[in-house]
Amino acid sequence: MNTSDLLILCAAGMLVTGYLMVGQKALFTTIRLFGIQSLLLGVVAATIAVTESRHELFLTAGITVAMKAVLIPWFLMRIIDRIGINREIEPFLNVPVSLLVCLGLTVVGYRVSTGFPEGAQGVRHHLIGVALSMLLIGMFLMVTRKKAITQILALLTVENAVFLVAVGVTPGMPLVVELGVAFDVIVAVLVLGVLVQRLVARFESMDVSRLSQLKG
Amino acid sequence: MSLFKSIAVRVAQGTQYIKDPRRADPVGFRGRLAVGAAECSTGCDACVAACPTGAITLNPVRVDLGRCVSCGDCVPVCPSARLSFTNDFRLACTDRDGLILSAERPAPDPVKVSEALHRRFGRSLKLRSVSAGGCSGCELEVNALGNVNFDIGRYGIDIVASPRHADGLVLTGPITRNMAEPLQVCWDAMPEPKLVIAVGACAISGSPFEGADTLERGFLERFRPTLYVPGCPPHPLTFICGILDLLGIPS
Amino acid sequence: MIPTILEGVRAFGLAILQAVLMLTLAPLLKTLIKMMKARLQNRQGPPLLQGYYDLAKLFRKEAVRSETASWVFVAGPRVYFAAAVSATALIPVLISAAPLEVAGGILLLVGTLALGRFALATAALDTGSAFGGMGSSRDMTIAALAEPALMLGLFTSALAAGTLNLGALVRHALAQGVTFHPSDVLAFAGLFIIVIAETGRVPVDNPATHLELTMIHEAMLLEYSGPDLALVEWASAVKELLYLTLLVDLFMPFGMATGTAPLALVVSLLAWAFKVFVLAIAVTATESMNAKLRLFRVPELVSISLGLAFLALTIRFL
Amino acid sequence: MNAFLLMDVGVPAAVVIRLVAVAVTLVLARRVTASRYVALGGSILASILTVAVAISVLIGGSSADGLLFRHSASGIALSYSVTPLSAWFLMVLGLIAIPTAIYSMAYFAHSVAPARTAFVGSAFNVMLGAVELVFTASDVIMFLFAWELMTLATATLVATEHEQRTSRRAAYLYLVMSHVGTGCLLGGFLVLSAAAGSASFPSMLAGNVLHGLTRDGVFLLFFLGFAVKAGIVPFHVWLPEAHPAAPSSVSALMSSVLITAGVYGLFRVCAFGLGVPALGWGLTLSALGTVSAIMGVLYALTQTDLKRLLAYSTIENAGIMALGLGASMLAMTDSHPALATLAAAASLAHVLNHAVFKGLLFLGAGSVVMGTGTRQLEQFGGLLRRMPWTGLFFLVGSMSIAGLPLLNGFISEWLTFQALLLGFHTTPGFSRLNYPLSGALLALTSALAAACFVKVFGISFLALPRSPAAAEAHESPRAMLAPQAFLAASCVGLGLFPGVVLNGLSSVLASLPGLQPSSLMSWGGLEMASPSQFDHVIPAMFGMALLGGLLAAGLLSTRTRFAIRREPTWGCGGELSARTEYTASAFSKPLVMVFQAIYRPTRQVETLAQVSPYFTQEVRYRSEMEPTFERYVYGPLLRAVLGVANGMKVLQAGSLHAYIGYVLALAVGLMLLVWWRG
Repeated sequence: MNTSDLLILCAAGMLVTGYLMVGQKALFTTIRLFGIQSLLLGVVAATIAVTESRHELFLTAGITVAMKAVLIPWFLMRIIDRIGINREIEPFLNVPVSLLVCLGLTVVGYRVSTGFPEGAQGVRHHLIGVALSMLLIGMFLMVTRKKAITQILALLTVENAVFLVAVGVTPGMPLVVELGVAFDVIVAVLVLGVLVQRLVARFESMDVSRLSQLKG
Repeated sequence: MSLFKSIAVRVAQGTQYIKDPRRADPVGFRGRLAVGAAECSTGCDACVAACPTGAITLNPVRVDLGRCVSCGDCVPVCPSARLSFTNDFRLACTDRDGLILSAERPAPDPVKVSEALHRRFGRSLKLRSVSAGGCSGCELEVNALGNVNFDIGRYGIDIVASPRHADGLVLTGPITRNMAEPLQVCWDAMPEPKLVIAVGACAISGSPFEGADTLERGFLERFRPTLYVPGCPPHPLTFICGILDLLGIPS
Repeated sequence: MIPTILEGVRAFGLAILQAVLMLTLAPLLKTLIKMMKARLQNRQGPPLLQGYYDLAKLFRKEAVRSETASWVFVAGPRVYFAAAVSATALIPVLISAAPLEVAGGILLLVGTLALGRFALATAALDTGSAFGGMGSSRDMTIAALAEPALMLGLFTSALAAGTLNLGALVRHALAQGVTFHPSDVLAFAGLFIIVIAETGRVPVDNPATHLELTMIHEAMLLEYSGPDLALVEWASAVKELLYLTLLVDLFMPFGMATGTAPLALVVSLLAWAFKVFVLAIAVTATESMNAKLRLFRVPELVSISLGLAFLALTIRFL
Repeated sequence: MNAFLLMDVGVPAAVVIRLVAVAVTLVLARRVTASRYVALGGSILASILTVAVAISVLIGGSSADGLLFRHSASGIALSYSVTPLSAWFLMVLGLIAIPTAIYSMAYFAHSVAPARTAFVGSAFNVMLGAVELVFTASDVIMFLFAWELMTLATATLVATEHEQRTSRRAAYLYLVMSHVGTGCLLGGFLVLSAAAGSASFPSMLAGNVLHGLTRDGVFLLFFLGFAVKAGIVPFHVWLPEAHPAAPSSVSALMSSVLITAGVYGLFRVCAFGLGVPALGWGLTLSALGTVSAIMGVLYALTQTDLKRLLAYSTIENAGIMALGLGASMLAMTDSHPALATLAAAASLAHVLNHAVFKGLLFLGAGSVVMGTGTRQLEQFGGLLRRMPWTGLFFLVGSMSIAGLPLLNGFISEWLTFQALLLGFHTTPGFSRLNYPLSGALLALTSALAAACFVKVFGISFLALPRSPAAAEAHESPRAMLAPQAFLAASCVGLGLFPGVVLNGLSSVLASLPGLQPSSLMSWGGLEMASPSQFDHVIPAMFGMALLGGLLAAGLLSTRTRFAIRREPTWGCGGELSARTEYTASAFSKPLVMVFQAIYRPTRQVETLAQVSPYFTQEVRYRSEMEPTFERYVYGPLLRAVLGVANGMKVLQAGSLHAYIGYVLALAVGLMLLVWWRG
């Protein structure tokens, strides 16, 4: 199998991890899935770095893996350990239904991706398609899940999707921006992590829908 | 990820099953009750008095493993210290009288291989366990047969879910009145050829409950067990070695 | 095209040979998985030939049947066995042509397995035991849930090859040489889940359970003994081998012989054995690393596989 | 008599025979047996005639036309025309009607009150005659006349046991919905004939009459009208009420043949009468077809009333027919004649297959109801011992309806799958995605049907009798078994020799516009193949393999030296009784739980304990499904209609002057209109 197949495969793999995150209720597994997803993203970046000899992408891949596949999962798992909540108790939609919805979102994503100018077929078509689908699925995840951790993961999924397009389709962005983005992500996760802990301290649960009680 | 973790665990634990049950040495296991050669002081019946299940009879001193519940009360009371426990666990026997030990006959005679049984079940034996009013002691040990330590499955011996699938009936407990009929039903439900294995003192003799009118031990008169596994409860090794010897399975 | 007499005879000859091959190797596969599982649990596990020993013993034993059972109870295992065995004639194993491929393709294969299931599930209701009813109800439920995903997964591969006939499908794949399309991975993942479900493995069903209330497939067999039981056990083993072979045919047919040259056959036998072995390892890993799902969590699993199959279809054809 | 004579006088002769039979029956009404034999004998004779005509048309390929009756004064002529399409439906009708009539000879004697025999017998004839006329009518007037006649005859048969409230209600519901449907048809035909300037089908249904939005509107009217008869969801609510209420043999006819009147209409008018279908039409049909299939089987699964269950499964099969037709229409829209032909063939083949196995199952249900005196699955059990033959035939029917290979259910399922997959294969662009989706749903449907009929057969015929009624059940007389045997045999025959059916179809398909059967399939007697080597099946050949497997199993299982021993069922040492058996509702419980979003089951469990809550004396459990459509579709509709009616009351003042005033106002209004126009 050649590199384009590898790319498509990794992209599809990212999408599958997205599905599984929707299908999962155990937070630990969800985090692991996210780790795999980021790992695949790193592979994509590295592959492109090799094929198109854009060596700065190696750094990107390195950062991605280091942070999203290792650092952030570790941090989130630590939070879960501390607050001792490991299940998405009641999502707004039950799993089969939300998976079917995700199928619909995938179709939409692909449909849209055919409309893009840069190569509506081949690798890029799939990269864009996957990215858009993941974008939608991530948002869907944010909408339907209540636990703050899941929300963080959903946000990161969306971020991955954007990154996928940035790496795979655009000629690539300057290193500074990437570092900035990476830093933002870290900060975001940290902030949300703290938020989660406050939330648990305040409401003995990390159900985000409880936040509505905060309004004066 | 979990894959690697579990493999790591697996490696860390190493192999735990007992390589050769026949040569195992269960330290501290209260097994066979040995009868010493010394003379009894005249008129002493301390051990008989002490024994709760009437497993000991005098002149000469005989111990019936089929009754003995290994409580150990007889050992200290004997003035001439004739009785002592060893950790010998190969006590299974094919006939009831073989379980009666004395100074002349220190150990039950080893189970002899039955050719017919070897041909039929030597490579595959499925057991159905029936607890006929047992206290769950023996049942627990029967359960333990399948665990990581004893792993009886490696000899093609398994406990199965339905008597229709079974070749042998593992009988535990003294057979109370209410369990007599279900026991019979289970036996009838098993396809020929089949055998009974009596496990534990209660199953073999009714031991502490012997002669109680709440028991109905007619079943054992009708069908003689092929193997007696004494003990209260028996050590899984006793069971395994008994079966292996009976079916002539190398370990 | 109706085959001529000669072709017909040849086809049936091949079918018999292939059926015999599958029948011979199926118990081995079952025991192999059992053994690898035992090894993962720090146990030694049964000897590799245990499957054969058990079958041999069961065939020599008496058949005890329920008083309340009718001829349906007797017919059940036989039809189940016949369905599994004749289904083997519809898939290519060593040669890149299914012996009876003129007789039908994927749809017939699925239909035949459904026939076997129907027979066994009906027979299980015949004894009037609650366990039988429970098993048959659950088995039909899970089969019904698995059907759409199974079909979708099969269709993805079939439509890629432009035929529903497994023989033609494999030949198409071989002719193309080692091609790879990302959708294959997804379709494979989807179908693998279904195979797990259809062959009654953890996390859907637990083949080693002793507790009637947790049984699905086993609960239907509780009443069978001796030869009847042997037939069902053997047929289930064949069915499992069949499913794994199906996965091999659809996704990794490489090394399969195109003719009946002895050397090619040997190579293809080795290749097939190796690939099935790899899949068996995958099954073992799945069984050892997952806990059995509650019955009502199974739909989630199945819907995931449906999603995978659908995604494969999308990636492949859009 | 030779073919030409047959072609010329066949249909009128049949009609005459039926009329005579009805007349004689009513004359002999007092002499029950005689009237029964006359009615059913006449019906058999007529059916034989029509089947003969149908077959000769199918072979000849040219239609047999003629005039039934001409009123010279008004110039109204009732003409008939047996086109190949009508011939197909006629043949199916006869194929079921003849065995059913034979069956009824014994069945009516037993389970129709003597006083009503003559009435039921003549209604039986009228209904069949009406359906025949529906299939053969070639002008609007005759079609609508026959259509109404059919409805009325059926309604009377549904209300046979009119002292029961449920029967009356069922008949009423059926009448109301059919008339709404007929209203739609009337509207459609009015527009169509007005545009065509003629009332005869050939000119009306030439396909070039209407265009644009009117065409869509007319399609919608016709679709509504025919869908009601065909029992397509959401117009199905009358079906599960009406079919069970009628005597079983009549239910068999209704379920297997009457709904095909609706399907015939869909074919004749909606698909091939209005020109090349628009995209929306095909989508509507296939979507609603899929929904009907799923809904039908899901509701069938939970029924505990045998005949109701069969009725729901009829809805499922009607859905499958609609799905095939829809696929065919879609194919015609993007002009894939070969594909369209395949799909149409699938649908037509399913018409035949469904008629055969559903007829068989309903006749079997009739025998069971006659033998036990109840329709409740939970009351049956162990019937196989008491009614061995009925059981055997019922098993064949169940396996066939479950779409298992070597039986005819598999054939049409196979064809439908071919159509859907080829549809995906050949259709470009994004819209192709609906094919695999409906394919997956079809797979789900057939699997659920298998589960459903495992339940039906297992619960009613196997294990221990659940009630004294079942324990004293008695087998039906030969006259009732023979027809079932015939139908069961044709299930197997059609399953083994699918080519025969498809050959019979080829002339039908040739006669339909927009199809090209030549490029259809290479099919002989034994095999079926879809275009371009897509797939190919020879059931008989596989049957041999299956036999080989059975043989091997037999040989293997005789190697034990022990005789077979009978023992009580293993119940963990406990007593086995009918109360420990798995019940029908228990069987379908898991699926109810899985699909509870659709069923919305409500369940109440109350435990009665006296000593302590842990030692319960008695547990009462009741669970029921929410009648979704009745509640959420028809409830509001009904309320709306009643509301409007109430509003209209104002106009109905009750005084003569007011009414005359209305007339006056109307007249004035009309005149003003004329004045303003002129």
